[in-house]
Amino acid sequence: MKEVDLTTEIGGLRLKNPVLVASGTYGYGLDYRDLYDPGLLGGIIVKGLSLEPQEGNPPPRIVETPCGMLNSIGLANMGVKEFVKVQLPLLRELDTHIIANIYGKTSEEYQEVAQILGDQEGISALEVNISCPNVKRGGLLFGAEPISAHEVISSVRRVYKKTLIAKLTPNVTDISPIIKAVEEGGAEAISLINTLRGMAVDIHTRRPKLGSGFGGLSGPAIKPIALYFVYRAVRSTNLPVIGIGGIVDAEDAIEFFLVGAKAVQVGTANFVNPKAPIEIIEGIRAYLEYHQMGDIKELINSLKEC
Amino acid sequence: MKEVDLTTEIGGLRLKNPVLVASGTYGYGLDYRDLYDPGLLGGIIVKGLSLEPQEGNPPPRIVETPCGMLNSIGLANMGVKEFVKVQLPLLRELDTHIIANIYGKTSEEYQEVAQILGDQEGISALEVNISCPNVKRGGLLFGAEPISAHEVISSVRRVYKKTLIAKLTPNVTDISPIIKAVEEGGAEAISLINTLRGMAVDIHTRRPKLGSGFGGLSGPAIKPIALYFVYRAVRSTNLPVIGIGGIVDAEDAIEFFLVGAKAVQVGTANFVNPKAPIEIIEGIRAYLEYHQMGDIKELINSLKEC
Amino acid sequence: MKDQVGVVLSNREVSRDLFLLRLRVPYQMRESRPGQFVMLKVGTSHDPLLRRPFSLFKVREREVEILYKVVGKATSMMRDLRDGDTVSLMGPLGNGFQPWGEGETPLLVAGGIGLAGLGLLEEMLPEEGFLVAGFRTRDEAPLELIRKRNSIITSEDGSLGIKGTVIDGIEMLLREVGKTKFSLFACGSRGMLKAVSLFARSHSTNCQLLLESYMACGVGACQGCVILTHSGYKRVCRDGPVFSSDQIVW
Amino acid sequence: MKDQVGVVLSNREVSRDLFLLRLRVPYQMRESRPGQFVMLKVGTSHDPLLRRPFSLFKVREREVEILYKVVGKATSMMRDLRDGDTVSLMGPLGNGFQPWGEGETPLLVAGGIGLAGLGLLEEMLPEEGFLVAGFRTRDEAPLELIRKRNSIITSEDGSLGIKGTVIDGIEMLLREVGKTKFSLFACGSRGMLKAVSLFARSHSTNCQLLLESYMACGVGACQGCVILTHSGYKRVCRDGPVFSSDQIVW
Ligand SMILES: Cc1cc2nc3c(=O)[nH]c(=O)nc-3n(C[C@H](O)[C@H](O)[C@H](O)COP(=O)(O)OP(=O)(O)OC[C@H]3O[C@@H](n4cnc5c(N)ncnc54)[C@H](O)[C@@H]3O)c2cc1C
Ligand SMILES: Cc1cc2nc3c(=O)[nH]c(=O)nc-3n(C[C@H](O)[C@H](O)[C@H](O)COP(=O)(O)OP(=O)(O)OC[C@H]3O[C@@H](n4cnc5c(N)ncnc54)[C@H](O)[C@@H]3O)c2cc1C
Ligand SMILES: Cc1cc2nc3c(=O)[nH]c(=O)nc-3n(C[C@H](O)[C@H](O)[C@H](O)COP(=O)(O)O)c2cc1C
Ligand SMILES: Cc1cc2nc3c(=O)[nH]c(=O)nc-3n(C[C@H](O)[C@H](O)[C@H](O)COP(=O)(O)O)c2cc1C
Ligand code: FES
Ligand code: FES
Repeated sequence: MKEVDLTTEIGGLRLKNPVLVASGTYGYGLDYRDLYDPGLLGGIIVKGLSLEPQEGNPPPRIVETPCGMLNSIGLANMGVKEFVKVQLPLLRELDTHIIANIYGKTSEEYQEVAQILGDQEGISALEVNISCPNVKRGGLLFGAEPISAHEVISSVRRVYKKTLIAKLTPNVTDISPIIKAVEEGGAEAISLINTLRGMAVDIHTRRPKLGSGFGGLSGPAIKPIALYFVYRAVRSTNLPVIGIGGIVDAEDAIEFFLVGAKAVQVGTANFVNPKAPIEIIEGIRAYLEYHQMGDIKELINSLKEC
Repeated sequence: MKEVDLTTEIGGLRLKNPVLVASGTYGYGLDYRDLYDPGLLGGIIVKGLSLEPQEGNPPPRIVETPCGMLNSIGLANMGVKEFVKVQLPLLRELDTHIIANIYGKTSEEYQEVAQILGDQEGISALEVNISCPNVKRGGLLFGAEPISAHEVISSVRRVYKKTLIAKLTPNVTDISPIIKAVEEGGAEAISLINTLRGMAVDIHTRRPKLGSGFGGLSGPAIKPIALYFVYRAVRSTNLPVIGIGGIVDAEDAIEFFLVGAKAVQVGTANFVNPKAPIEIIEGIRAYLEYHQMGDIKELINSLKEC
Repeated sequence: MKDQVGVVLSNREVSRDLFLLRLRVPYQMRESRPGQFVMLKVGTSHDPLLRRPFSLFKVREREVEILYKVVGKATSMMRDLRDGDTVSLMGPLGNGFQPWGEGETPLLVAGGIGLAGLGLLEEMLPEEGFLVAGFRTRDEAPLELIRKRNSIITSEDGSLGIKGTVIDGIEMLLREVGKTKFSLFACGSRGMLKAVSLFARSHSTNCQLLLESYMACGVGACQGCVILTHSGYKRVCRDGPVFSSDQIVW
Repeated sequence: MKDQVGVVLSNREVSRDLFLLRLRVPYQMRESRPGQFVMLKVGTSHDPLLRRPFSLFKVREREVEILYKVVGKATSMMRDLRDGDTVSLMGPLGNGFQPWGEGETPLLVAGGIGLAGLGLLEEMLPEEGFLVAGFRTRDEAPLELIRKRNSIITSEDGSLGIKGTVIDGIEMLLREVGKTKFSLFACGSRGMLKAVSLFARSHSTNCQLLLESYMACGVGACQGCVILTHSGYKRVCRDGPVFSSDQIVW
């Protein structure tokens, strides 16, 4: 039998398979190297990078919730310059695409980070995280309003020539105007969802369980919400959509392909089962073979509506 | 020792304890009668009532998800007139407050339902569900925008004199303007959250698992999100806030009180453990005694911020 | 209806993926009627979250038997139950079967795990009552649980009894016993129940079906488990799970 | 580091709420260093979701021992493990203890379940090494697991050994053995570790602490488990779990 074709395209980017690992859950790409070759992945999205190194939020930064977890890492990272100097050379050795997730406190900061990365060999695309609070607008999310979403993406677009992915937040009333805004701003693809706002309280100390009070919810708990957003997104844009949220196994991933995702990202599942992304690739292959599809493109967006 | 005071006030309504059962998860109030006396509850919120009986959505209407469930009941109900004739007389026998949850396809319909119920003895308050799609505005939620939220609540307020609770959706970018709108519209209290939009797909049939395609997510999975919304709501209004979402035990309920909820509703947990509301009442009592609080008011909003 | 804690007395495989779970319960469940079910919950984890419906297969005083097939999350957890473990069960629930009429001969029709829903009824069968039980293959048939007398077994691959479906079994029975006024009681997959319904209609035979559906509450509170009938949507848990076959819209 | 499936050989209570879990693993873990840990997952349910960190208490060839205290969801599930059950464990992880210096006498200090983190180190103790183990009450002490020689046991209520905390135990030891240059290795609650740190500072003694924190990944990928040190936030899982006591900001 002919080998199943798992390649998929995200804007100008051609992935050998549609399974990526999500930003913030895979460090700078090498933490799981002992368990399998990260080069087997469709792509690696590294931890969100900012212009300057960030210490991040006070601990505790994670708390488990039913079938999910809240995190308030606060985008702790080594900064883009250190990343380029120390980590990127190691990542270039891997036989897969490295995608940098970036964020800034202002659109100028986003632009500067993008500029630095644009000059680097070994970075195939940027994923712009506009799902984090911004300082200028009083802590609101850039990605929560079309205007600010457009502002960030277009300022990055001006300086960055390769594939540009806008990562969107589910904490909005309606995702379509946001998608329209980033599309007009020059995004070639969108990825969603980032985490949902959440909190947990310790009834013994009577304090929030997270050091910073609130956090972002991820994991299997949010999968139905993520799937809905991806379904909506696919139907409101022609841009390729990357599905994220609560994916732990091949069945989950296939649900996202059915509603139209061109690729998926595995996040929290890496913590539970580090080999999940590899098992998902194998599971997708097996599903396609079983259903006699030679190409994942036959699966993508093949949902039968009711 | 003096008995702990569990009474709480929601607008003009005085509840003997702060544990209610959520609309749609407790039928018309009598389905769990074999297991305990529903009169022990702080209050019963009956299934959402509309002007005319509703058949509801095609099955399947429920599907389990990780630590949660999606439902697409479609507000199937017997209609307000049948309710008043057949169910209400039975409910009057119970030693607790009966709160009617209502909805309509237009604000006029809401008003008519409210009018009918306003004349009835035995209904202590209305909970107005503005978290369901409306026909006029192309299937958007009344509760998703301040203007439409205000419209519905004020039209109900015009004809209904007793306690009016606005039930809000979490599917919004920012809850504060919605709260402001319903407050100006005449709501005396708010309850939140209703379910989050979600979907699930059967990878074998390649169809949505729910007959109507989408549904609302409830259960423990959504608790961190619900708690966050209640926290936000309490800090953006002086209206009493009723907390809903994923509460299964006393610890969960206490988290909601700590962030400022004056009462809570137990929904999906009724399906898993029908005696949950009673166990929660007992658990709250035990917690207060252990911490030597004589009154639940000492607990409410006593979170120590970081 | 009660919500009680059952203690596992035994839990053993009776045919491929089919298990018989025996529970000791604090309150007797003698009032249970054939066709009724319980909502069962294993463990305290919220995943899986909801209780699952299971027919009462056998009930004696403070002992309950459930015959179940391992198909997913909850039933896999049930398979791992060991003696002394506890489960929570709420019931009996639902309306159960109506007795057969004067002059009618009861004929139970079980498709695979459908046997589980007919256990209590089978115990009440008179001498002249019949059972037709159909399986896909021999290894799916829990032979020890099938009455010895007046039973016809079918298998789709012919590895056991008559080769064919339960309909083939029923037709053979009709040929054998000749002119008898039967009353049908069927439980099994949706496809099998539809076939039995069509058969019943064409033979003008009374026919009751035990239907399945996804359930959340099991007591009629959530409107989640409805199926379409000629008088609109009906709740399987409260208005059923037993329906007269001519009510169902297929 | 490997991710492997461990088969339960035994799982028994050694003192109140404290259990000793023995596992057979496919790959040997000889390379494990004292102070290292594994991320453990019981069952396939997503509730609880995350793996939990546990110190390697004992390791011999293809056998691993974990000493754990039942405190919540995951550890309650661990208590229910029976022989033949399987768990998933990833490790060894973390940096482990540095050996004591030339001319130093190792002194292990365990507060309650803190004993679990010192198991591998204890096996390497020379004749003249010491252990001070503190408990709240007698029934919390797993006496069978505590070395017979050169051990001092304290209990807060005086029901066992010296009445007091581990600090009282250390002070008594100092009085007894006189002028010795100790190197401290401590594991226990945050409060106890802080007290040991202060003691070490005031006595200019080297002191290494095995710290705890909530973890998600356990391998350094998520930045979730940080604690504050004098050189900023450090990941307990990757930069620790062992830290020199003078690094920690209390
Ligand atoms: C009134 C009633 C009585 C029942 N009696 C029995 C019985 O005696 N013995 C027995 O083995 N089973 C019985 N069932 C079916 C049983 O409830 C399901 O098999 C069980 O809920 C599956 O749980 P799970 O978590 O293992 O499967 P899941 O992981 O939830 O699902 C696994 C697969 O089974 C399918 N499935 C699950 N639940 C149902 C359902 N309710 N209806 C249709 N398909 C479903 C799913 O679509 C999926 O493909 C009964 C159902 C009803 C409604
Ligand atoms: C490096 C390391 C090694 C460890 N070694 C051991 C060991 O050998 N034996 C052992 O019994 N325990 C050990 N622990 C602690 C162990 O991981 C926790 O007790 C366990 O995760 C609790 O899981 P649970 O689901 O039962 O508790 P949960 O239900 O998650 O929580 C129950 C209670 O315990 C507290 N708690 C849970 N996890 C932690 C944590 N990581 N830090 C602080 N408080 C917590 C919670 O606040 C809560 O009050 C270690 C922790 C670390 C970081
Ligand atoms: C610990 C943690 C850290 C994260 N950090 C980032 C980040 O730096 N940038 C970003 O865009 N998303 C970040 N995310 C969000 C994930 O990339 C992903 O969108 C989200 O977790 C949902 O997917 P999941 O349910 O599979 O985890 C983080 C998530 C977690 C759990
Ligand atoms: C089966 C089902 C039916 C519901 N029907 C209604 C309804 O008629 N009106 C309404 O306002 N909310 C309805 N809800 C929402 C609940 O009242 C509640 O807001 C939501 O389920 C979150 O709480 P929970 O997580 O405790 O279930 C329904 C929820 C479920 C699960
Ligand atoms: S399962 Fe709730 S009404 Fe039937
Ligand atoms: S637990 Fe993820 S970095 Fe330590």
